[in-house]
Amino acid sequence: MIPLSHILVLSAALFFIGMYGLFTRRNMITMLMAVELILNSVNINFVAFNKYLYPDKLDGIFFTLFVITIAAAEAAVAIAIIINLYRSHHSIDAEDAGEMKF
Amino acid sequence: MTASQLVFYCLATLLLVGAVLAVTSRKIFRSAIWLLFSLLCIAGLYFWMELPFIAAVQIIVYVGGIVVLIIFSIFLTQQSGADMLLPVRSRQLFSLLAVITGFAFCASLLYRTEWLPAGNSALNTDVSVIGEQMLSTTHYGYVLPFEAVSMLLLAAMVGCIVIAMKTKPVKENSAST
Amino acid sequence: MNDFFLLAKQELALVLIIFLLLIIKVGSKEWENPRVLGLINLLLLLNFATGFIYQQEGILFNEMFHTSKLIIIEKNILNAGTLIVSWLAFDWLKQQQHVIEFYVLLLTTLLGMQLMISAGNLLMFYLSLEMASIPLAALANFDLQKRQSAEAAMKFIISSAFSSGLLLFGISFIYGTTGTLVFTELPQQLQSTPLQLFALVLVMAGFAFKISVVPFHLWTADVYQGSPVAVTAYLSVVSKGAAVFAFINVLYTVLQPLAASWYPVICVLSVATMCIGNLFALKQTNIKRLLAFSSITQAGFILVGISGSSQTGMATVLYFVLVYLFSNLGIFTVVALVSAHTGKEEVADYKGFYGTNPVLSWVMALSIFSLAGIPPAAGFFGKFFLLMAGAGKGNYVLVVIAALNMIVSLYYYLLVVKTVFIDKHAQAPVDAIKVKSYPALALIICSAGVLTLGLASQVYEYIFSISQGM
Amino acid sequence: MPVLLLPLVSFVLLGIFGRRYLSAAAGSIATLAMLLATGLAIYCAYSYFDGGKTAGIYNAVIAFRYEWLPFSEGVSIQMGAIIDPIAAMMIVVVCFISLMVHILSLGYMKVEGRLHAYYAFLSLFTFSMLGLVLSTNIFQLYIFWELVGVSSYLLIGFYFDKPAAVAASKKAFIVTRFADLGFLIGILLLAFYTETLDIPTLIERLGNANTAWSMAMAGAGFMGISALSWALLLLFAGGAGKSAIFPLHIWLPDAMEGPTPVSALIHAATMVVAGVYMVARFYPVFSMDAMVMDIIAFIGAASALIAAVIACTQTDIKRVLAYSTMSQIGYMMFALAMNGSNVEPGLGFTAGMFHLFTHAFFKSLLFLGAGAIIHLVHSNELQAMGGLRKRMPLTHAAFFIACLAIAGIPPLAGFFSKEEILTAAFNANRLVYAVGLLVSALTAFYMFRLYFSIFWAKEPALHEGHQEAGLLMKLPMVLLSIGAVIAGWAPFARFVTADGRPLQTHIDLLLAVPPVTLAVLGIGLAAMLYKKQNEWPARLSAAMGSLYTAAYKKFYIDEIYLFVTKKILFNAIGRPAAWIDRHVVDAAMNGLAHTTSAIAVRIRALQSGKIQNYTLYFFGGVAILTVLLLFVWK
Amino acid sequence: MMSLSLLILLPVLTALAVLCCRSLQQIRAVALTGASLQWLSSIVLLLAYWKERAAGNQDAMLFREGYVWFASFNINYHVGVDGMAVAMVLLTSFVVLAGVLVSWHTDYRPKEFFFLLLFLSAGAYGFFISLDLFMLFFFLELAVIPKFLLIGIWGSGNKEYSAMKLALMLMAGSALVFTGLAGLYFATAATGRGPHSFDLMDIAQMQIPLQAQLLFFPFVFTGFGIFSALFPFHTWVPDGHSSAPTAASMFLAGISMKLGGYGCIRVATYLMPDAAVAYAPYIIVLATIAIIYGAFATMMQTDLKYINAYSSVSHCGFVLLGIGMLTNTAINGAVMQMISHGLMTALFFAAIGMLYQRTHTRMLDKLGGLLKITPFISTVFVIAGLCSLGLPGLSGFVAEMTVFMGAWQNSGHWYRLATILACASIVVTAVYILRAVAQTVLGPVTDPSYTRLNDAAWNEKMAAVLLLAGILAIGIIPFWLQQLIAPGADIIMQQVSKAISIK
Repeated sequence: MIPLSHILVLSAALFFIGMYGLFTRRNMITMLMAVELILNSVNINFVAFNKYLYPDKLDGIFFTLFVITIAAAEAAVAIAIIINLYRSHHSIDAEDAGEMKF
Repeated sequence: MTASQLVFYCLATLLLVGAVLAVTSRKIFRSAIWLLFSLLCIAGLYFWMELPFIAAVQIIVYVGGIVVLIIFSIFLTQQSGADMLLPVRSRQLFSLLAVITGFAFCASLLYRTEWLPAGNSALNTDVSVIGEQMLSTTHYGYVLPFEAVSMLLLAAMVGCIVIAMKTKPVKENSAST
Repeated sequence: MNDFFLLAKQELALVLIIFLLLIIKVGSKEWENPRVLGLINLLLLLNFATGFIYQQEGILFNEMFHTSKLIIIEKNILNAGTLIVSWLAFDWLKQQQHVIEFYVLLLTTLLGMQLMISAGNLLMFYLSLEMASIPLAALANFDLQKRQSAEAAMKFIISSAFSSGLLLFGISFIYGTTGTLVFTELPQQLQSTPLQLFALVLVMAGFAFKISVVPFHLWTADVYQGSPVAVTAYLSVVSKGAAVFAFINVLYTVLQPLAASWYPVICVLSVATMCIGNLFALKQTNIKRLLAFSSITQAGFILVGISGSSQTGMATVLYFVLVYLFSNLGIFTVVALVSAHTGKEEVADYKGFYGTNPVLSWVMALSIFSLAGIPPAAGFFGKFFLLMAGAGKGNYVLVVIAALNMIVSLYYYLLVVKTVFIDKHAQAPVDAIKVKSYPALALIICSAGVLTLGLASQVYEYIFSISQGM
Repeated sequence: MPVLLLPLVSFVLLGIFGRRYLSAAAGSIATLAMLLATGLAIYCAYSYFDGGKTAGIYNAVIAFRYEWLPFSEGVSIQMGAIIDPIAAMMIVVVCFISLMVHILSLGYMKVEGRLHAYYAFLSLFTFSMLGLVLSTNIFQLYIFWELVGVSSYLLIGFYFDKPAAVAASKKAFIVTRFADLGFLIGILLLAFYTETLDIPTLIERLGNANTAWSMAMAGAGFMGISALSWALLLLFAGGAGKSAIFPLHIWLPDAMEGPTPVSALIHAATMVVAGVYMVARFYPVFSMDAMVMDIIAFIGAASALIAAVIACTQTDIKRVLAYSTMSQIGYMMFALAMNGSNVEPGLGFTAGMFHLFTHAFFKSLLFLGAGAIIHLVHSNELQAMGGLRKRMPLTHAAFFIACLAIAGIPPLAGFFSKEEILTAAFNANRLVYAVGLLVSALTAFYMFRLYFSIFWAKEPALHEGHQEAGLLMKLPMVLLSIGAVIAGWAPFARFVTADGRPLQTHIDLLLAVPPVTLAVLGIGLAAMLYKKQNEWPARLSAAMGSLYTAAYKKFYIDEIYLFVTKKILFNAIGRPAAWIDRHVVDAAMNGLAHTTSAIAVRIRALQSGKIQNYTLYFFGGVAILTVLLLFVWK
Repeated sequence: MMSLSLLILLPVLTALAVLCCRSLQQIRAVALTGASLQWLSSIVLLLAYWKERAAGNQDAMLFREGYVWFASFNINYHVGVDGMAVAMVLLTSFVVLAGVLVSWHTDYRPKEFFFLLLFLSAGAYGFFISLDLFMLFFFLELAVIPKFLLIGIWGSGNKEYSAMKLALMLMAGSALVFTGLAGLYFATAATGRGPHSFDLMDIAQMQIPLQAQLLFFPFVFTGFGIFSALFPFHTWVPDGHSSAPTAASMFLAGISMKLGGYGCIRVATYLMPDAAVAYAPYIIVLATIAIIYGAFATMMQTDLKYINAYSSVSHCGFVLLGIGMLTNTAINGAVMQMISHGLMTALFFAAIGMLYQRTHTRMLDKLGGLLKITPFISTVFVIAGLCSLGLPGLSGFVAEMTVFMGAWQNSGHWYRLATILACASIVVTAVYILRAVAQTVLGPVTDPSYTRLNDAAWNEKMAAVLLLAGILAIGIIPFWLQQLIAPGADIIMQQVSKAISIK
């Protein structure tokens, strides 16, 4: 059996990869993709905890289900916003959307 | 190394490779495909953990929904298959530093943590069980979050439509799909 | 289950309103904006009124939802805020195409906030938090033609997603180390292990994001500036207030075992927030952006109160949010009116404002004084009590820093007052604005609130009587 | 009591209603009030000297006393009136001279504007001077002391559109104020040790070296000088300021910018002797401290000499008189200090007071005369005068009498008092005596230099239209001339003595010879030099060289003062203080604001507008908090 | 029986009434009526106070009224007066009435002007009669912002800078006061009503732990000190005063600075006597510096308002010196100096304002010879100056002498030095006052256009006479004021002497 910590480290790795993507990708859609990676890593966590440590209840499983749903909603709204932004800015480069500052 | 372990490590490797490629590839389409690939790997992971329902949801929602959405939006916003712009150098540096130390810290923390003793009972993940609990108001019932999430989805949809609606002159729109 | 309808009355009312709005949207094409708005304001008033019936404690849905007098008051404050925002945005909304959608989104976030305050479970908490954020991003984008609005929405949704990612990461560790998501069970399982502390930081960061605490505040100014005034007002008052309520509830109950750990964090965050917020506010020229930083600073003060960890702490925080709501919305009413009538949002545009709009100027001044903590405005009492709550813990360094920050904040508040009352406009100042119906109501209510909430001690005393410490 | 009140009422009346309603009648009202006051004062003095004696001693009578401002247990300011021989003498002098000046002013000031203010100030001055004289309480003394100062200020600056007058009034006030500082601190010292401010009590407690208070005060010390000496020296400094004793005299010559009647009243006869009066008032205490007495004697003598020397060189008639006043006051001052072992104790005191009394008459007469002359020639300079004896015979006569009196020629008033002083000095301190003799000679010289320069020198020119002033100006001169002649015959020592017991005095002929001889010599010299216009004065002054220049320049004391005030106070302290306030203290406050503002600008980069930076900072915040929580605060 | 709340209510109601007025005449009438009523009621208060005292009422505070306000903090609405407070109330009413009279011809936004002025007076009254520290603080802060607006809107010169500086520095003062009060609050023992207390009379009965006193006294004292121009936090004074409109200057220097002094006595010294004893040397040093340095700085000023402002720094130094000296007489003197300086400086500012209004300059070198043209104003100016330099018969002398006498009762060498230096300042005062007087009202007329100027109008005369009456009432018959203040000072000194005897 794989120890729990390996799965957790895997998810942590995924989390930080997602974070790296979020920090560095200039294209907003790819930033969104990075966010999805982050959320997925958390899902892995929940599932793993539930499976390994607390199998008597389904808390983690349900949490995962709701996170997935919310991720979908979030992605939808984010994409709508990005599309709208593209209309006004003609670019989805995050560097270009920095009019408001200081 | 058992087969199960082998499968896990293979999946893990593929997942990480896919994820890294997804966040580093210069071509946006490839990036999306690598994301799809990693998400599938995660679904595989769920299968590996004997949670087929979650895996199914993962595939349906992510692969069938979100990634498709993303690809659509790429079509909408990307003129050509040109390379994406390189990240700002300094930020890339800092990010790398942050991410690596963060990961190292997190991993060491996780390794050092002593977890509570595992429960004995096996995880029951029948769809029926999940479904029943999802709509139950009694013990371990999740009807309230379920309703809440449905309101959220509704609002999100309304929001999406208002925002993404292309033309202004169309005054009334079937907002409540 | 019998009292389900009564305990969750505020949420149910909101859901009903949302559906009613959707039905109107689908069913009718002829409704004019003012008519719709009239109906909506009436409904919101009714919704607000529901908060005053059947103030009982109770638990629903297997501890996913719990309520008490305190929570009902908190929700009432949020409802009142939403109502006033709805009034003050009247002139702007009249010109909009998507009024009903606006309200659907707005009320969904309100519903999310109410569920968040009532949440008794981390899942429910997370869910309602998202519910309170995602539609807000859409709302931020509601000025569809404005570039800044889109940018604001983008910044908000990405920050929000990132923050919820971190929050979730934290929650997952809490779940992993405790095995439960239920608030009432969590305290027994929290033992300050390193992982739990890490999780604590992540969870607090999530809250801090919503309250816009430094260094998690960076989205605030941009989003406030880019969003429509109504949304900015809503963000700065209702959304922030809800997060504060949820935060203090969680800190004082669920995270109580970790108090020794979060107390210094709160102090550090508080100092950073006050100082940075003030420093940034000093140089702002856009009134909404200025108010954004001012609201950041106010969040710092709120943290001082939270650090009090006592019944006084909770009562003062609630009270302060209430006061802050009236004060801030007072300014926003004026800003919204000016913005809706002239589209001007720079501080410099307000030069000579007093000459043309004396009443609006006085309301604005009054609200600003309240924000700055100048008597007899209620803000004075709010600030005084907050800092007293902080001082009750014996941390006078924090109190001194807070007190000094009040001076800095006074500077930029007075700059606004100076612009309005003293400066002369080079060309033409803003024309006299005819204030009618709902915005007028908002002005009256806000001014009355600012003037009476402090002097009439009953409000605070009531809040104190239903608050509880750690 | 009414003596005090009448001038006060007059002041209030004129001060408030003067401008609108009473400007025409101002002079009459004030003079009438003064006339009544003088009558009352004489009556008061008469009845006091007539019936105030118990067991052969004139005891102080306290007419009334009110609590005015209590400070602490036992220490309080009381307002009251004390009558004892010196006070009785002084009220008569003050009232009489004041009346004379009032009368003179009726004529002299006829053409001036703002007469109501003038008379109001005169009344205020008289009131304050009387209050000063009658003080029962050392603080009351100080209060009226200050009031006298301010009325002097107001009167000197009466011609307020003349910059010189304004500057002079300012100078007078500030110099005396500076001296008053000493007075004040002296009072504080005395009050602290004796726990009283009441003058009789104070004298009772300190007039005897064996009381607990005396011993405490003599025991405590600072810089090797006992507290008592400090206190007395400081009091004396206050007196010196008001009485224009060297080196605090510099205001007096300038004060001559005021109207001449005012100079006669304040700067010749009354206010300037306040210092002498004050020392006399505390004579029992002063006499306890030999060192202080010596200092007073030497300073008094020095002042008398220096002033006399300067007076010989001045060309402004009023300034000569001013220096003469200063010289005479120095005389009085050192007289007070003459209580050596082989002299009857208190002779110096009596002599000093006597000289004060006589001096008041002839000096005010001189000023009145000078006033009449200036009124006629419209100039203060000796050059503009000369040969006036025919044009103003009465003035000429009066002036001559006064000069003789001041020169100490028997049998005029000055002779007797000066004689007494020199007798006391001869027995107490030969050095001072020598100075006294010298000054006596110099006095005779410069007074007659003045006299001859004014009334002789040139040939009388009758054709000019102006004639001597009217009756209102002549009357006081006549009255004062009579005073100057007969005042010396008053049996002064029977009434005014240090301890209230009559003192037997006699003119020691042997001792009277030298001063009179010297005076006559001085007169002769003056007559030789100045009776006719000739070369001698110029040659003489050339021969004296630098001494003459130094004396003419008043020994450069003004310049020293100017240096101290302008260079040190203004430039070395005031300017830096003002500069520091703006550029250091205030700049520090502003700097705080600027620093804040500068920081605000610096950290703007945080809010870069780039969403990815925001997330990075967000993560940084989490990292910092984690480090703090997990590692630092462990 | 006298209802003290009336003192707060009257100005507030008047201010609101002013807002409802329609015409300029109405505004003036209402403001004047209100200010006169305040004045009358303060006189009535004085009489009632005397009556009570004569009837043998020995309570520390008279006319007390108390209502629970914020029960959970044990904050009460609690007012009451002793002689000291009565004196301060009197001062306020005099200055406010004079201020209203002087501002009679304000025609730029008169409604707002009088509203703010009256509002300000409400703050001052409230501060002086509060017996609850929260209330006290409330009223202290209440009085800050109206000043900002008064200076900013109706001021002259670099008004915005000055207004901002004043507001911020005063706010800094009140921030410090707040910190001190909060600390004091938590150091108090439980009373019957709550775990801690804000009540002045209650706290006075308690023994605040020494540690707490030592920690919080500097906050409270410095905080109030800033209001009272404590060196080196006095820099708002010159700028603020010089830019303010006449009535605001009068109020600022006449009353506002007294809030600080009163607070230093009533709160800092009274409630934390041990710390007051411990910190007395520092206070004395700062006060002496303020006196001397202020006086010398004044000497170099060329703007009349700056002269008076800097001289206020110097004069308020006497107040702080009196407090630092901690003797009965000195405290008495400090309060008297507050009253005296309040009246005198208000008169001075009024006179300067009148001159400025006519000549449009306040620079010494541009003025001159005004005594001939505007005799009334010039005379008032001279009298104010003479009062400032401590002429007997006017109030300044009485107050300064009392301070000196009180200060001299401390016999240490350094105390002596401080006292002598303070005494020496009266010479410097004479220098700058006479300089100002000489250059302004005396001398030849510098500008021919001045000859057409009018003398004071009736309102200005009334204002001046009112203040003059106050100055003379103290200057000529000071014992009533001394007797009014002394019992209050005694009570404070009892606390202090307890502290000294414990040591």
